[in-house]
Amino acid sequence: MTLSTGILLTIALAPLAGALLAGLLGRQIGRAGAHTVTIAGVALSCALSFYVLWQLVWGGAPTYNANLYTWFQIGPINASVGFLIDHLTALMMVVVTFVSLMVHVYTVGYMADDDGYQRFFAYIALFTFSMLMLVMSNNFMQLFFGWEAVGLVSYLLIGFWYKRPTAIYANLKAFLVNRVGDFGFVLGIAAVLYFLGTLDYVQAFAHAPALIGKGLSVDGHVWSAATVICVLLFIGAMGKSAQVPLHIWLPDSMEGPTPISALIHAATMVTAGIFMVARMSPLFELSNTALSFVLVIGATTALFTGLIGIVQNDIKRVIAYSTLSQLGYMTVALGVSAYSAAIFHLMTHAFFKALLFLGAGSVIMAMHHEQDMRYMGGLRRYMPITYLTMWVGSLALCGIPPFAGFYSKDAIIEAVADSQRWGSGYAYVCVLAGVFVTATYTFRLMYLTFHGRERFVVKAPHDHVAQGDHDHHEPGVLSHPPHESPWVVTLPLVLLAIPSLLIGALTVRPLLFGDFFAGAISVAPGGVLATMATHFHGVLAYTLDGFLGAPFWVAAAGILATSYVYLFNPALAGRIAGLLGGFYRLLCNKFYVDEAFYNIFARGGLRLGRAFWRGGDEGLIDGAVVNGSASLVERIAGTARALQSGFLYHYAFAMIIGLIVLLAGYVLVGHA
Amino acid sequence: MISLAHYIVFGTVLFCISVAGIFINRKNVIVLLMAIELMLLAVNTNFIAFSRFIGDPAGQVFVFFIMTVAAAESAIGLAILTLLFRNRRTINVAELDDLRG
Amino acid sequence: MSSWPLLSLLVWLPIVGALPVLLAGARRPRAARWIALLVSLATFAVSLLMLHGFNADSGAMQFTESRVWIAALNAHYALGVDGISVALILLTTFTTILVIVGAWEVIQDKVHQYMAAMLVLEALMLGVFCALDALLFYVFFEAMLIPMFIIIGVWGGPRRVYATIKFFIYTFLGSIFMLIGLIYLYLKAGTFDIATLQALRLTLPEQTWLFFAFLLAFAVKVPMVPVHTWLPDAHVEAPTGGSVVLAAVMLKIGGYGFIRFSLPITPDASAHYAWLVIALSLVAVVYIGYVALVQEDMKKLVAYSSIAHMGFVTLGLFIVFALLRSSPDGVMASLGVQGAMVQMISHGFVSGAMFTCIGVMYDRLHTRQIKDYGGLVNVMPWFAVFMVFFGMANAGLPGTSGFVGEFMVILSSFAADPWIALVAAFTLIIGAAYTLWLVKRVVWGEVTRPQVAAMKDINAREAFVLGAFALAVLALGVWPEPLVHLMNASVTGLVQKLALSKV
Amino acid sequence: MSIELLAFYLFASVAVVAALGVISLRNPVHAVLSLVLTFFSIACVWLLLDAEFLALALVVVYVGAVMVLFLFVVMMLDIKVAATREGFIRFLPVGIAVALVMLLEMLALIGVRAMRVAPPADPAIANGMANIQWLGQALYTRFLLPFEVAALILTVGLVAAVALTLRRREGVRHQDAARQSQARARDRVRLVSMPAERNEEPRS
Repeated sequence: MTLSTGILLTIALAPLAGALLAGLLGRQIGRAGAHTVTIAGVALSCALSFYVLWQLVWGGAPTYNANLYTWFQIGPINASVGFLIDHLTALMMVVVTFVSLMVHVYTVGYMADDDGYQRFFAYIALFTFSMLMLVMSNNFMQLFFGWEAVGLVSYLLIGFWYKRPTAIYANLKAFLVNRVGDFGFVLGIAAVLYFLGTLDYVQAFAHAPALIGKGLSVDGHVWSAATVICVLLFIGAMGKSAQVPLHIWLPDSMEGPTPISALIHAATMVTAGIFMVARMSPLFELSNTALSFVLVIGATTALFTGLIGIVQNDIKRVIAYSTLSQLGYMTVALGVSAYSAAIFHLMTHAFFKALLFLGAGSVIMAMHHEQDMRYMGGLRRYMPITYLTMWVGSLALCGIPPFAGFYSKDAIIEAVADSQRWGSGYAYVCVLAGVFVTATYTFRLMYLTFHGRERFVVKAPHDHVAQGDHDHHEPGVLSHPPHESPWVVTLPLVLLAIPSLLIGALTVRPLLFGDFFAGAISVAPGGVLATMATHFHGVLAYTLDGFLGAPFWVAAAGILATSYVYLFNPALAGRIAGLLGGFYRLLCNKFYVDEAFYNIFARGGLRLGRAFWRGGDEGLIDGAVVNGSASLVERIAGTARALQSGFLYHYAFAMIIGLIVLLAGYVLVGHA
Repeated sequence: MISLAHYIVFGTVLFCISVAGIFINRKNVIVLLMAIELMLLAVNTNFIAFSRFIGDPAGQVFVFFIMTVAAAESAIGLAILTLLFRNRRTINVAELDDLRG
Repeated sequence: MSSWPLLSLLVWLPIVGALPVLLAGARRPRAARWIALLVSLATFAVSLLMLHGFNADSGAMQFTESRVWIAALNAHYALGVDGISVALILLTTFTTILVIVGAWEVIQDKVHQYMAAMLVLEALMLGVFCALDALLFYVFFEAMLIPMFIIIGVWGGPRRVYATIKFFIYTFLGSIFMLIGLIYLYLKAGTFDIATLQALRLTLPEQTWLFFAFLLAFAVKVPMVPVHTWLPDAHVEAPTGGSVVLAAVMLKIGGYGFIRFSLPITPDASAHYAWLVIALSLVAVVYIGYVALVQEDMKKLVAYSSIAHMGFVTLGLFIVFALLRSSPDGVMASLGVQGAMVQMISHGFVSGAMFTCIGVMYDRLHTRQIKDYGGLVNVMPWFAVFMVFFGMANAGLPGTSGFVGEFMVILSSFAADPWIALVAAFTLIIGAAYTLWLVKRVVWGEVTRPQVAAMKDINAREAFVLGAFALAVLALGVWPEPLVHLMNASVTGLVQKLALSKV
Repeated sequence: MSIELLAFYLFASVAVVAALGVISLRNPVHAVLSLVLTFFSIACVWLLLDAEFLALALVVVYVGAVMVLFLFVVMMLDIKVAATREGFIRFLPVGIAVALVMLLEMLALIGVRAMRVAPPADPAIANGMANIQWLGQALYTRFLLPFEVAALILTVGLVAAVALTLRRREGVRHQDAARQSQARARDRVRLVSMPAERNEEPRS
C-alpha cells in the first residue's frame, strides 16, 4: 500500500479551491455558499489527512517522497514542488486540517454578523492550503513558499478589520518582524544549498554528515557549517514561532478575529518554526552550538513572556502570551534534542490552545466584543459549555495529569533536567519557574472571567441604532445579558476538548518513547528521550509519576496562590502589584522590547531614510553633483559673460594684454 | 650705414605708439582706426626691411596684400562708422555695448 | 519560417504601424487607439511566433539576418536573438499592449501622437534586444531616448521639463562614453559585429577603460547608485504609460547591456572591478531601500524600489566571477545570472503593475501624495486586491515572480560570500517595509477624505490591464521553469565565456 | 655718418613725432593730417629701403585715397570732441606704461644687437631688374592666386562699403531704372469704353 499522489494533491488543493471560490466569487455564491465550499474543502482535506495517517501508521505505507513539477533547474541545482509524507508530516497534516476544520465551523457562528464573511472564509481556507504546503513540502524552496504564504495570510487576517488603525498597525508589524526571521531563514536556505548542494530534504540530510569539518571563516573565527546553517534557519523559526526577541508581533496579532488567533496564532502557523526545526533535526544534531542557542532562546521565551501574561487584562492577550510561553517550551525541547517531545507538545498545545482561544472567542461574543477581563466575572452561570471546556483547556495548559498538556510538558521538563547540553541548567530553572507562571496566569484568567462577581451591568439600549454597533460601547455595559453561544461555536469547543483531555495519554507511548518518528526525526545516539524511554513503564505509571514530580507541585503552588488571591482576597492582587513596583511596571511595559524595537528600527529607520534621501540623494548626488555641475557651468558662464562687456576697447585691451603676456612669456622662458 | 636694427627699432616704436594710442583714445573710433593703420604701417616697415635684407620679394608682396586688405578694411570700417553715427548719433565707443553677453 | 526575416518584421512592424496611427490625426482618436492596439497585438503575435520557432536548447543566436548597412564602417544591419533576448522581447511586446490599453481613455490630448510614440518606442526597444551589431545597437539605444523624451515632455507632469532634461542628459552622458568605447573596439577589430568583439583579445588596461565606459552607460540606464537620481524624477513626471515602459523595459536595457557588452567583451576587467559593482548593488539595496521608505510621493517610492530591485540584477550578474573562482563548474554562476534575468523580467511585470496601480489612483484623484489617500479598500475593493497583490510581489513574496529572482540571487551570492548574501537579503525586510507601509497608508484604514470616498472601483479596462499583469506575475512565481529553461542555454554559454580570460 | 643715415633719422623722427601727434591731437582733422605726415615720412623711409613701388603706392593709396576718406568722414560726421576726449589724461599713464613695457619686451626679444648688419646689395639690382619688376615677377607668378583673391577682397570691400552706407530715404523722389524699363502700357493707361450718350430717360 502506497500513498497516492492524487489524494495528497487533493488534500493540498481542496482548501485552495474553496478559498478561490469564496474569495473571487464571494458575492455570487453568498455567505452560505462561501462557508459551504470552504468547509467542504477543508473537511475533505481533513478526512484524507486522517486516511493518510492511517495508511502510514497502520497500513504500513512507506514514506512518500516525489516531486510534482520542476520549479527551476539549473545544471544540477533543482528546485521543485513536491511532497514528503512521513509520520511527522502526516501528524502535522492531521493537526492542521482538524483544527482548521473546527475553526471553520466555529467561524460560521463567530463571524455571523460580519460584512467580510466570505473574505474571511477565503482567507482561512487559503491559510490551510499554505500551511499544508509548508508541512508537506519535500524541499527548502517550497518550505519557504509555505512559510511566507502563511505569513501573508496572517498579515491579511490580522488586518482583517482594516478600518481599525491598531489592526493595520499590527499586521504590518507582524509581517515585518516575520520578515526579520525570514531574512535569516533565506540565508539559511542559501547556506544549505552552498554547503550541501541541494534543496531537497532527503538529499540534504543524506549529505549532512559531509558538513562535519566544513566551516565558514568569519573575522578569523571559523564557524562550523552546521552551526551557520542551523542558527540561520532557527532565526527564521524565531520569527515565525515568535521567540524572544522577535516575539513582539504575536500579542499585537490579537487584533485579528478570534478564530484566526486560535488557528494561526496558536495552533498552527506559529508552530511552523518548531516543525521546521524538528524536520531539520539531522542538521541540528550536527551542531551543539546551534542547539544551545535554540535552548537559551526557548527558555528565555518560556519564562519571560509568561510573566508578561500575568499582568495582561485583555483575555486574548493573556492567551497570546501563554502561547508565546508554550512555544518557548517547545523550543526548549528542540534545544535538548527532544524533537519528539516538541512535536508532541505542539500537537497537544494545538488542541488545548485552539480550545482556549475559541472559548475566549465565545466569551467575547457573549460579552459583545468586550475583551477586557476587568469587565467580566461570574460568566460560568451564563455559558456552562464554554466554562467547562475552558477548564479542560486550562488544566491541560497547566500540565495537570492526566490532561494532554501534562504528558508533553512534563516530558519536556524532564528532558531538560536530564540534558547535559550547555545552557540546560538555565533552561531548567526557566521551564520550572514557567510552570508556576503558567498556572498563575491561567487560573487568573479563569477566575477573572468565570468566577467572582459580575463586573458588568446589563442595560437595555435606549435606541435601536446603537444595537448593532459592537465596537463602540461603554466598557462594562451590555445591552442584554450574556448567553451561551450557538452550537456551531460550542461544537468545536467540545470536539477540541476531547483531544485536550485524552490525546496525551493515548499517544504518549508511540510519539514520545516509541518509534513513531523514526526516519522523520533523527537524534544523535544518547539523546535524552532515549534515556527517558528506559524509565518508561506504561502510561498509567507515567501519569501517576507525574503527581510526584517537581512540575506538578510547582504548578499546584501556582494554582493555590492564584486561587487564594482571586477567589478569596481580590484586593491582594493590587497590593502585590504595588509591592513589586518597578518590576510590575516592567511587566506591564513588556520589558520595553516593543518600545526599543519601535524606536531603534522603525523610527531610526525612518530617520536614516530621511537622512539618506535629503542628504544623500537630494543633497549630495542631485544637489552637489548633478545640479551642482549644472550650476557650476552656469556660474562659470556667468563669470565669462561679464567679460563680454560689449565695449570694443575692452576686447582690444584683452588682445594687447594677451600680446604682452605672450611676449613676457617669451622673454622669461626664452625663445627657441 | 643703416642696419636692419634701425628699421626694426623704428617699426617697434611706431607699433608701440599706436598701442598707446589705442589705450589713450579708447572712446574715439576714428582715432582707433587711425592707430590701427599706423600699426599696420609699422608691421609693413618691418616686412620691407626684412625683405630687403634677406633678398626675398615675398615680404614686399605681403606688404602689398596688407595694404590691399587694410584699404578694404578702412573703407568698410568707415562705412560702418558712418552707419553707426547715422543710427546712434555718436561714435563714442563707451556707449556701444551691443555685444554685451 | 526561416525564410521570413522574422526579427525585421518584429522591429519594423510597430514603426510602420505608427504611420497610420499618426495619420489618423488628432480628430480621430478612436481610430488611433484601435490601430495602435492592433499593431501592438500583431507585434505580440509575431513575438509569440518567434518564441514558437525558438530552439531553447541552443545557446546560439537564432533568426539571424545580416545586411551591409554602412559599408565604409563595416557596419551591418544584423539581427538575431538568444534566450535572453527572447525573454526581454516578450516582456516588451506584452507590456506595450497593456500600456496602450492602459492609456485608452487616460490620454485625451494628442492621442495619435502618444500612441505612435509608444509604438516607435517599442520598435526601438525591440531593436536594442535584437541588434547583433554594436553600431546598430547604439543607434537603437540612443534613438530610444527620443520617443521617451517626447512622452515625458509632452504628456508629463508639471516639472516635466526638468525631468526630461535630467533624463536625457544623464543617459546621454553615459552613452557617449559607450560610443567612445565602441569606436575604440571598432578601430581594434575593424568591425562592429558583437560576436567578434566578444571574441576580441584585449589587454587588461584596455579592458579597464572599456569596462568603465560601458559601466557608465549601462549603470545610468539600470540605474545604479549613484547615477540613479534621474529615475525618480522621470517617473514622477512621466504619464502612467511612460512610467510603465520606463520601469518595465527601459531599465532592463541596462542589464541587457551588461550581459551583451560589459561582461563578455571585458571579462577580466569585469572580474577585476566586480567588487565595485557588487558594492554599488548592495548600496542600492540598503541605501535606496531606506530612501524609498520615507518617500511621500507614491511614484517616487516605486521608482526607488525599482532601483533597489535592479540592484539585484547587477548583483546577480557580477557575483559570477567570485562564483567561478570558488566553483569552476559554473553552476552557481549560472544561478546568479539566471536570477538576475528572472529578476529583470519579474521586475518588468511588478513595477509595470505598480505604476499602473498608481496611475489608476492618479486618474481618479489627480494626486500622487500618499497622505491624500487612505482606506481605498472601502471604496475600491477590487483595486485593493490588485494593489495588495502587487505590493506583495514587490516585497518578494514566494509564489509571485518577485521572489524568484531575489531568491536565486541570494542563493548564489551566499556561495560567493555570505556577507554579500547577508546584505542582499536585507531587502526582505526593507522591501517589505516600504511596500507594505505604502499599502497600509493607501489601501487599509478608514476613509478620511471625502474625495477618496467618491472614488470608483476599477473598470473593465483597468481590470484587464491589472489582471494581465497579475497573471504574468503569478505564472512566473508559481512556475518559473519555462523562463529559466528558455534562457538556460544562453546563460550557460555566457558563463562559459566569462570563465575564460581574454588577456 | 652717411647721408642715408642722416636721412633715415630725419624721416624716422618726423614719423615718430607725427605718430605721437596722431594719438594725442585734440582735433580729429589735425590728427588725420598728422597721420598723412606720418605716411609720407614712412614712405620716405621705405625709399631708403629701395622699395620704390611700395613707397609710391603708399603715397598714392593711403595718402591719396584712404586718408581722404578719413578726412571726409571726420568732417562729415558731427563729432563732439569733448566727449571723445574724456579719460585721455586718465588713461595716459597706463597707455605710456603699456607701450613702454611692450617696447622693452620687443626690443629684448628681437635682439637688436644681432641685427647690426650692413645691408646686402639690392636684391633687385643683383637680379638685374628694377624693384618694380622684381616685385611684379613674384606677384604674378608665385603669388598669383593670392593676388586674385586680394582683388576679390577689394571688390567685396567696395560693394560692402556701398551696401552698408546706402540708404533709401522716405519721401525722396528718385529714379528707378529697373522699374522704368519694366513699365508696360497697360500698367499706365486704362482704356475705358463709354457710350457716347446716355440712352436712359432724360432727366426730369
